Amino acid sequence: MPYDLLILIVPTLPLAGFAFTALFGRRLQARSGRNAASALPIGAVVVSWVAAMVVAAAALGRAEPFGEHGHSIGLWQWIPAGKFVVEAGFHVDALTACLLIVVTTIGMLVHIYSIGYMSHDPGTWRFFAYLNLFMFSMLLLVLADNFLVIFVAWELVGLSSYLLIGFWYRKRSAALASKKAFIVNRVGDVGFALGIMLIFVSLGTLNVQEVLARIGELDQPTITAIALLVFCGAAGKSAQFPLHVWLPDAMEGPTPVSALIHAATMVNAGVYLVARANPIFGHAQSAMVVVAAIGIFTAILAASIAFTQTDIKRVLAYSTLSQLGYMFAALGVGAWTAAIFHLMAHGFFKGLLFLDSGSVIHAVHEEQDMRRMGGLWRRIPITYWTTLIGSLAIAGIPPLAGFFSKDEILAEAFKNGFLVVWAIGFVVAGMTAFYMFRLMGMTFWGPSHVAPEIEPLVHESPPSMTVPLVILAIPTIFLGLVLGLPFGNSLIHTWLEPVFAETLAASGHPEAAFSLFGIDGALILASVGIATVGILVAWHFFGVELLGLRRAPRPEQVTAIAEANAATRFLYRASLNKWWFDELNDLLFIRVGGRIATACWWFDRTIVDGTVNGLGALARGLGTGLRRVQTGRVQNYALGIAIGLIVMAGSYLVIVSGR
Amino acid sequence: MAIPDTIPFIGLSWNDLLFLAFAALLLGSGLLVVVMRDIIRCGLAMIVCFGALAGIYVILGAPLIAGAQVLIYIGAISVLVLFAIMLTQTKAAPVRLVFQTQAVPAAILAVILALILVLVIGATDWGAAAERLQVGTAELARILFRDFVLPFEVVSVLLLAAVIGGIYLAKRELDQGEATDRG
Amino acid sequence: MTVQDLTTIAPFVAAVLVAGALIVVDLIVPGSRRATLAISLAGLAGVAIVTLITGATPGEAFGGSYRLDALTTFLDLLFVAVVALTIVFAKDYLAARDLPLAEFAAVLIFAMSGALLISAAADLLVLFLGLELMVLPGYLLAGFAKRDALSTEGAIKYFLLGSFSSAIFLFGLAFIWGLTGSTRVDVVATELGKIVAGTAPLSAGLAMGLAFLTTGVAFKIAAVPFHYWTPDAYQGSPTPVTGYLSVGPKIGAFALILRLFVGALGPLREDWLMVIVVLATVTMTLGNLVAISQDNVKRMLAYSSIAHTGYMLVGLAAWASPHSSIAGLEGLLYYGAAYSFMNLGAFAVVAALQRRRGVSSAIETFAGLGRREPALALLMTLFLLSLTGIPPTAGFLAKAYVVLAAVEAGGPAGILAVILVLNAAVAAFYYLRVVVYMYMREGKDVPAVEKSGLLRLGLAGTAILTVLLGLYPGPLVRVVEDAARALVS
Amino acid sequence: MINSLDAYLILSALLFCIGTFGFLARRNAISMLMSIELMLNAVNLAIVAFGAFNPLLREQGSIIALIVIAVAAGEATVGLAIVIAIFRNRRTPLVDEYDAMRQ
Amino acid sequence: MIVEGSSLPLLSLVTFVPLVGALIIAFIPKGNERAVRWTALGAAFVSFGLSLLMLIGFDPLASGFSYVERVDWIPVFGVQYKVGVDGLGAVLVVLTTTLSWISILASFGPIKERLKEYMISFLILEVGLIGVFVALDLFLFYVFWEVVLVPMYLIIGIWGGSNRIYATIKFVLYTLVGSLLMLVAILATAYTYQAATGSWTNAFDFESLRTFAGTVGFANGLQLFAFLAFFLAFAIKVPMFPFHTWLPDAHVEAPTAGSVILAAIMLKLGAYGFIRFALPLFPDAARTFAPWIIVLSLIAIIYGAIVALVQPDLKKLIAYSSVSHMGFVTLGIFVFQEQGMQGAILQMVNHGLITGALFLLVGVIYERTHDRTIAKLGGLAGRTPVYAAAFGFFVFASVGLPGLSGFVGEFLVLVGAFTANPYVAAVATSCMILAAAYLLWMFQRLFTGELSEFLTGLGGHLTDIRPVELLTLAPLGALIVVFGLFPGLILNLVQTSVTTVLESVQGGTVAAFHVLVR
Repeated sequence: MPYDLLILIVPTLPLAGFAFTALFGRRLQARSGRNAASALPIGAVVVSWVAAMVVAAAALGRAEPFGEHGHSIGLWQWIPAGKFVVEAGFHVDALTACLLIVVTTIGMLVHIYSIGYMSHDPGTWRFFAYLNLFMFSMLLLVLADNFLVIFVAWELVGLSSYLLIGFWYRKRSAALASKKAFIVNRVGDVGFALGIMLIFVSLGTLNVQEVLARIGELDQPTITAIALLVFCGAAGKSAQFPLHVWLPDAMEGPTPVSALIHAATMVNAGVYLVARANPIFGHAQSAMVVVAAIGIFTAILAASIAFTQTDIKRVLAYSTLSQLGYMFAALGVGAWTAAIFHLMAHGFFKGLLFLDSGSVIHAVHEEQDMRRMGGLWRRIPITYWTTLIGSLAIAGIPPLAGFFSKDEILAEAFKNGFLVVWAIGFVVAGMTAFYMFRLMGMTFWGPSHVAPEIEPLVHESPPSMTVPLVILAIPTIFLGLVLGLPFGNSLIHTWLEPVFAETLAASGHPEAAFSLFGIDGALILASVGIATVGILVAWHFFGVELLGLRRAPRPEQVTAIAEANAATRFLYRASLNKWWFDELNDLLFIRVGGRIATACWWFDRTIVDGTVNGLGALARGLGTGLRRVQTGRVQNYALGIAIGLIVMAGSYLVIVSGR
Repeated sequence: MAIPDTIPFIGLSWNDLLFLAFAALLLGSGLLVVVMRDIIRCGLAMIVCFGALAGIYVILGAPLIAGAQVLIYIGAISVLVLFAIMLTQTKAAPVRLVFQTQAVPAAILAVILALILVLVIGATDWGAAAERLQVGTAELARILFRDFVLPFEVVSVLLLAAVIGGIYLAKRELDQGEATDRG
Repeated sequence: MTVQDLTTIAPFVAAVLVAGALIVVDLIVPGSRRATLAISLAGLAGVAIVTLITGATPGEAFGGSYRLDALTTFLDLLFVAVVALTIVFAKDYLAARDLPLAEFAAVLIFAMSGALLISAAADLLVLFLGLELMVLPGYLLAGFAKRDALSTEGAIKYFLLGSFSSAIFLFGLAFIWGLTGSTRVDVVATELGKIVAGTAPLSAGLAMGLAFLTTGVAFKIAAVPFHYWTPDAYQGSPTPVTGYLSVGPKIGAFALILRLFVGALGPLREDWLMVIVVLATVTMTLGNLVAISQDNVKRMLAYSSIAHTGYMLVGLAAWASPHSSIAGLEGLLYYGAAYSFMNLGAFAVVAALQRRRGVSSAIETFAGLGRREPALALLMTLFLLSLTGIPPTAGFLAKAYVVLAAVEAGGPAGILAVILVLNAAVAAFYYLRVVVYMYMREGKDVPAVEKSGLLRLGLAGTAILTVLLGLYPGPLVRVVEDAARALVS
Repeated sequence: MINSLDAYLILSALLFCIGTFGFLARRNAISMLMSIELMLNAVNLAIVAFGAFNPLLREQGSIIALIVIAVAAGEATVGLAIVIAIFRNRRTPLVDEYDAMRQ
Repeated sequence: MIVEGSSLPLLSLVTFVPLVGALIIAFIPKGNERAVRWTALGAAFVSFGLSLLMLIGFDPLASGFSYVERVDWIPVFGVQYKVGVDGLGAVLVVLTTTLSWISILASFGPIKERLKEYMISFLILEVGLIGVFVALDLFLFYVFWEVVLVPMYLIIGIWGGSNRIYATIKFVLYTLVGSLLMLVAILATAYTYQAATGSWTNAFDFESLRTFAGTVGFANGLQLFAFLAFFLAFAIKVPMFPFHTWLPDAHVEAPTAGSVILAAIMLKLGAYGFIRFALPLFPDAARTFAPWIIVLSLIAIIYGAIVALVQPDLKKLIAYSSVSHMGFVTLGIFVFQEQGMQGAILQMVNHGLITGALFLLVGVIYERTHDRTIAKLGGLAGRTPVYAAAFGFFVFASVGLPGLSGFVGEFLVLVGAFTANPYVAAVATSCMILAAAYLLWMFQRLFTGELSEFLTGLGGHLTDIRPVELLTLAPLGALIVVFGLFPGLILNLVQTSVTTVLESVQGGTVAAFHVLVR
């Protein structure tokens, strides 16, 4: 019972914070300053974090009432429409707990970080209100035990994401990006919604536990359809190809938002959903293949784009895409636990990296172009070191978090026979290391390209920003060690075992124990090796001034390689232009779609309405024509009458003769 | 000298001859009424026409009607019409002023109507007696005042109404002048 | 002629006496509008009372040529009401133009006496005489503003064409009479029944007679294509006369149709049904279509009255259908009553506006009326809505009644029902156009017209009836039921 | 053949058509009025003829004809009054010039 | 008068209190505008209060109708004044009374010309609207149906925009064409009943007719004709593609409150008519035509949204969005599934609340700018933040954001559609994207970016939303949240109605649709 209350507190406090701040924050800020306005939302999130930690600890510890399979609490009957009954309720198990940890921790840190980051913005209250709304939505998403409630949360995170991306509403690009994010997400949501309908129509319930328990009753095509439709939603939220286009644009939002939503939490929702629905996917192997394929394709696609981007946040955004691709690949190959492991690890280190980038941007006065940075490592040391830690982690250098999770994914892919997935993943690992250190090189090392007027003003961020960086660096370093060890019986496996056990058993690919030796060892060596190669290549081209080791950047060599031949030229252009997806979408939806809409409107006015008006005009025309008969001359009238008489006589004769 | 029952050579009875003569006169003068230019002559032709009709009524054995025809039509209506003609115009009008532009279609229509009527009359069994019948005046009066009292009274009301209204309309007002509300 | 004869035709006699009294009084005290008004209204009240009293004992008179039944009483009361309202609405209008009220009222009441005769006629000759007695004064009334070029022009057109049609009608009567051997309606019906039953031949002459009769009657009710006189006569006539012409002679002619086509020619209804169906269709449709493009309200109402003729004919068709519906006749009668009041009301508003000389009935006159004359505008809106057939007005119920009958009858009448409602929608356009001018356009700033108490009373009466016949139709429905039953029994 | 109802009726029909033609073709109001009188006379001829040949209608025919004559007189009165009234306004008896109202 | 259950003719009071108000206003002397305003609001509020009383006493589990009152009207034809409500009627009556007083309140500021006539029109309009929802006699229903027309005609025509006359005449004519044919159908139905039972008694009585339809059933020919006639009338009112073009014009020209009532209540008349009359009385015809109506609904949903995308005028955009949203309602009705119909009813209410609020919001900006061209407005968020927030709230409600009421209705409709045919549901669901696209695009153009030149030119006139204006929106917003979280409040009320209607038409449609698709 106390846990029930705690569980309730977790999402409710942010909601209350949102409601209060949305209604009164403006006045409060005007009267008592921005700290007063942000105190409540931050406090709400902190308390929520505490509660979540307690709950998570209990759930992971399998304390009563959670046990192995988690604990459900019902709230109220949301929709009572005949057979269609939706009970709003929460369910907490190990998977939920893992997500709770990531969401509340990063969420809280981002809130704190934002105090400093948003200290110059007049809309602080609004920002915190939105953040709280997001926290509520995300927590609802992970807690909900009904697919429709999940869908609610799904859309609500979309809404908060929309609000936060478009936070600087005066910026046209921000407004466009927010709209794009929402709409692209909705594309995925359509699939998800249809999936939910199919679930209901097939099983008559939407309760997650019931559905997962009874999914086996259905026939194969239906399950596959459900799985693919649900994955459709997941792909939208987690920005998988071809719905990945919104995420890079979403970087128009304030950087804490990017860290929280577009790196650490919301974009993981898709991964969470698929993991949550693992029995469905477990029964639909063909859908799993699709998931794996899309995931790994996104991974390499995004990585290839990240190669050439110059906006620091965009590089990170593509990196996020790429890592999410990894996670889906993991889900697809049946590496469920590894996917969640990577989710958590990525949440922390990517959150860290984004906050770092925010700190950098802050330092160089809202400049995001890496070509106008360089040599910052001395000026903003805390940021620099934490970024370095994050980069090493994402590159998969042991013993940082990324190493454990990523290597586990690759290994599982290899061992489960998805060799292509492994091969691509392997390449992407190297690419990841390369573009991350390209980022490091351009930003922190090498000569400074900071605009001269800003140069003297570059400064380290205030403690409210740096403290979260340091805090986040801790799990980035130690998470892997804690959760990923000991090999063969790691903590994360122990935690999540009940969640995935049945699916794994059914799929025939039990998650093999990971060990340091044999094939596993070889794979570890290989991936660490490729990561190192990636780092070295980046080092070679983009210069390093680390611990006295100096190496000048060589942009001319980059250009030379890019222009080397048609193939490289094409690849370079493709990377630079993000494989022209924006152009394609622009063509399809703005130009062609716009034409269609305009044509429809024309049709509406000219044909549909034209018919209506035409009938009116016809009546008028007939009337005007017929009134000509009225000549005003009485003999004409008489003639008409006489004609009428003759016609009448004729008619009667015909009628009578017909008798 | 006895007049033969039938006209020699032609075989018509005298009555028939009379009928034909009156019929010719009737139609001829009728036509003149509608085709002559001078409207006064038209009026005179109308009197002839009415007279011819009275003759036919006599042949038909309805002398009372013939009398009424002479008295009312020739005595009253025609005179009225002639007065009206005098009042409204003095000289004959040229053809284009006499006839409508639609005179030709009018003629065609009239002919069609006539054809239809003639054919219909010929095709219809009117349930008539072969010989025409004579109606005595006394009998007529009896019927008039037995079965047709109401119509008889109504006619008087009708004439009264027509006269009152007619007088009002035709009466010349002191303050002459155009006044119109344009509808 | 017996005393009983006289008491039975008492309404007619009373009407003639009133008219006569008017003339006599006018001779004694010339030009006294007050006296004229008092006598005519009191006289009409008397006629109404007499009608009610005699109506209590139905019977026949003059050897069966006059038949007093529920239909007679209903129609007579309607005619009296119409004429009384016409006089009420005409008083100020005539006074403003120095036109004599006495002659007007006398002629009008003579016309009414003709209508009274029609409603009771059981004899073809009486029918014809009633008709002539009704329309001859009508010609005079149309030209009553004799110094007004339009009035006299309308009058002569009306007269010439009316006489033409009378001659045609009379020719038809002669044929029917010659073939059936009687002028008595019941005898004619019996004889025709024999023909239908096959015991007597159905001749071409009969068809010709029907054609001439139908043409003549169609002219009087202003059915297309015999309607040409209507717009000109209506536009030209002094507005109160137009109101009367659009109602009195039309209802009178429908009474004639009931007595002649339903009563005498009823057995042949299979033959004339299709003609009526076609007439109804083209009448509704053409009336409405042409009304759309009219810019003069009187002329527009003229065309609208043509359309209403078509609607009423639908009731007749419903009765004449193979699956005969007596509701058709009831609907026709109900329609007649509803139409009388709403149409008179509409013309009364026009007349009230034209009280000041020189005010035309062009639609621009109505611009901004909602601001200038809120009461008149509201009433006009009511009448127009009723003419459109929007509930809860008399016009709606009347249409519904006719449509119900048509639906009941099915077949061609059922199709007529659909045509009718589509026409009603078209009609909404031009009726509402007037409302548009009244409320949605700004007009010239003209001082408000004087409205006498009498006018107010008359308008209130028509308005109340227009609403009442829509909201509380029960009593009148019973009356028309009785009337229709009396007709066909 | 000649001395039969048909003959009289045909005569009546022809007169009626002559009247009709006159009514349709003449421009002068009084001419039109005269045409109408012709038509009414034609009808009367038919009525009298029916009375003369049909035993059933023997008595009625004449009376109806009489009444019709009276009605025609009334009509003529009214018509001429209107003609005179309009002539005062318009100074022309030509009906087709009375077209102030149309359409 | 026979009043079942209680001695108080509650429904008649709810219906005719506004009429009393209108009569009182008619006698308020000229110039006393305060009195006119408050009398109108008072009358609407009394009616609202009474309707709440009605709702409180309503038993959702009662079968048949509650608060029935019956008086003979035209006994000869069995026409009665008979009113009563079931759950569906009760919900819509309360929706009407709610939006009526809100609309009247919202008219306080903008209407300055001919206030008296305006308020009278508005109250009569309310009478007609409530009457339609309570009438249980087909004839009475038709009378109320038409009564609605006139005041709305005047409201658009007198207090409307520049092209108001065209719009209002189009509105009336369009509606009349449909409704008059419905009259023929009503009469034909009643006559058929009379012919079958031999008596006019109860021939127009809805309950008797429904029983007749359920037991004996109307002949096929009549069903087809009558259903088509009813369909035309209702489809025009809804409005369904391709009978929708009067709506954008009417909306654009109508004054704010007129648009509100038009969108919120008037469009519901058609959908209500389908559920109440067309389906139970002519079930066979309904099944026959259902596939085609579903197709039309789908076209309306998608096409309306697409056309809404490119509308330059704010009100037109919302009007087309109404076409799209109402497509969901008709879709929900004609899939003949429990969820579908419940969703449709919920969607009716939601659309009423949301679109009503959106029109109120448009009115707010129009009052300040006298322009509704989206292109000329821009960057409002900075100048009018509260307004922007309110607008945003309702825009997202309209987008169908879960948690707000719009979502539940839409989703239930989709579930119903999915049960009937997944492909239908798939097409309809794709509208989620389009709705987001046109609404968010509109929102973006209106509120984001720098303040537009046109708005800058207005200077101080461009003030943020006033408390009074917020007051009109607040109840709508609150209801949207409440119904979003507790849709059961409505769903439980209408459950019985839906079950009853569905029992009469159940079966057939799915198969029929498959035939069509093939």
